[in-house]
Amino acid sequence: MKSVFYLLDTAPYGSEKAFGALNAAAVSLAGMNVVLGLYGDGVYLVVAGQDSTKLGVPNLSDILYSYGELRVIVHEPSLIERGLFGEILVETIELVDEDDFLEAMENSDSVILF
Amino acid sequence: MKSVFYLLDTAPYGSEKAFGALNAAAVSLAGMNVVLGLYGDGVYLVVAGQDSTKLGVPNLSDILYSYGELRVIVHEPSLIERGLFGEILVETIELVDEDDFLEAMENSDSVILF
Amino acid sequence: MKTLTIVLTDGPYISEYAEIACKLAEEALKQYQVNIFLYLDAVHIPKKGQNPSFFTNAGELFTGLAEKGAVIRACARCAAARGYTAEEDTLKGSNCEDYLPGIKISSLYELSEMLKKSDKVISLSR
Amino acid sequence: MKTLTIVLTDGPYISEYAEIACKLAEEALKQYQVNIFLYLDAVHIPKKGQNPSFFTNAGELFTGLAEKGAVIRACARCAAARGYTAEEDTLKGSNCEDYLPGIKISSLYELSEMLKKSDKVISLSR
Amino acid sequence: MQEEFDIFLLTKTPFSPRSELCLKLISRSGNARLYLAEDGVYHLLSGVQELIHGCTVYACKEDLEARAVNVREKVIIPDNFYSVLIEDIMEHCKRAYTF
Amino acid sequence: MQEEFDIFLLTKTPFSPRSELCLKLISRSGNARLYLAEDGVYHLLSGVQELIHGCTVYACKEDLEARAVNVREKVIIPDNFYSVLIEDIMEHCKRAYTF
Repeated sequence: MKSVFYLLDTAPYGSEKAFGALNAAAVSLAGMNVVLGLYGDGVYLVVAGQDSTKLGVPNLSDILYSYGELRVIVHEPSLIERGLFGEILVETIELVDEDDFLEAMENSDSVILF
Repeated sequence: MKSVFYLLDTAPYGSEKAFGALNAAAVSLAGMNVVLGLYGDGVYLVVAGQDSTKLGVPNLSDILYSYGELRVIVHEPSLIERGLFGEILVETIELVDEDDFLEAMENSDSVILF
Repeated sequence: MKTLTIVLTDGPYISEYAEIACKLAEEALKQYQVNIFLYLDAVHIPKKGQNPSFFTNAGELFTGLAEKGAVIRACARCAAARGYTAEEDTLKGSNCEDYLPGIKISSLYELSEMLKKSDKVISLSR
Repeated sequence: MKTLTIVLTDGPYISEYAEIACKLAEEALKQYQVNIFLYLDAVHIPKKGQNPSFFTNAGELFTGLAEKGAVIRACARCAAARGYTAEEDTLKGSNCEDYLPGIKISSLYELSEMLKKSDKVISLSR
Repeated sequence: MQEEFDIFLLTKTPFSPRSELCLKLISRSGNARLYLAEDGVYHLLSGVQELIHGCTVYACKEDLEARAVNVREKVIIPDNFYSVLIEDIMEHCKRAYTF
Repeated sequence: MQEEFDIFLLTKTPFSPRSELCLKLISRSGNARLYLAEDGVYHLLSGVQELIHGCTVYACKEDLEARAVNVREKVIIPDNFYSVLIEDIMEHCKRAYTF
């Protein structure tokens, strides 16, 4: 298996899933092609300016930045539906349309869900 | 607190939640007015003829029947959306429209989610 | 004194509800009686020895609530299924050796008793 | 021999995925190498002493799979957060005294190693 | 007698079916207060304020900051969200709902 | 060379967003096989067969019986669902997806 697609469709912070997906994607970078695909509520992860200090949990946008070599693609229709199109987004991500998102899934040897 | 509304919006068998909601509703029958409201995927619970023997888990429609005094209301729009209108349903339940469903929630002292 | 009951169905970390329940209970305990019923996966919350490197220790939060007077009970069926056994003896306010002090395993009927005696109920569930 | 890896993220009983993973693994073990990685709440699956009155014992299913040759590993961070500690010694194929035989706590890097060596991956998650 | 409100604590994202149910109940209540915590604060990005005219909306500061939700208008952000919420639920509340 | 399929294992109800994603991928695949297990069998009540022409559909017998889903047509119900699925995934599969 040479490539893995991590699919995150859960919002950050409300659940450990986003943190779990980021960590799993990060450890897979050594030796595999890794894509983290954000879909549905998962797209909330890319809003810039997250500050989770007072919540006492890891800052997930900082983690995104610290793995700059991780390819993160964001399903643009999900982003638009959620009213995020006008928001400032984390810079290291890639907005893609539905076709490109599905194609990235198809081009990976495996898909892991969060 | 004299009344409690248990809201189940999760499908049976795929999760322990339906079993948990039924048990919680059953123990509450002594001394309180109890309504079990099935909404969204929760409405799958009332399809007649369930046989979970081979799955090795409790038969949830049998549990429904065995608490005949439990008031079970089913959100009809959810049922129709899921293609269940032509199916034979468990007899001890009550189909209600959206207004009646929301009113039953409003008439209870508390709502507990599953 | 008015009574608030909080019903939880999710385990720690995978959802934030254990922490939210704790924040609600902390505030409520200043003036009211607080009951917490742990159902389904929530019976994992009071497990001893939790060591989350990046999150707040949910077990410690709950044993702290019990110290402040919250009545915290876990469903016996859900607990047994998940490997938490109720003993006959109670030690440090708990009847389960895998549980932190002050939190007991009890029958599901306890939920019904808690609800009957409550003025308000908050249910948190994924 | 081809290898199948199954990735789980949910605990037992609240979802059916532990049982489905077991059915898949049972079939696959007849011909293939099977790895199972337990992540997030799935680290609860191998807990000792589970006694579900109405459901199949998930822990026993998994220790049975390990006996038949499945490699089952739990994420160390997720396990520690939930109160399962990895010991230095391995006893009966496990390095955690709360776990059933044959199932070990290991680093998340093990997931990556499992994936690299796999022909196919099945991920089950709520 | 003091005024009594229907209090709604919403912790789900806008696309959750439970959010929809919550908003239906709010629109039927003549006297609702909506408390947004956790993922519920994302409703402020979808313009929930337009949907529920006449309902006072509160949001939890720590949850807004963690999720980088910048609120501009019509939302009360208490210093201690849970303290305000508990007082409202216990003292000024006809019915309390959580979703 | 043997024919290779895209294999989809779907365990979510029709209203799950993951089901929608699964069906999108199936409709793009020229050569898909859909395995319905657990809550996935409810798709047979919503007429999934009409949506995905040309895709072979398998369903798990125990899950159909537990959920009282009576299938009439166009669905293969193997004696041993998981055995057929594993062989398909390991031997006749280009890509395997689970949703």
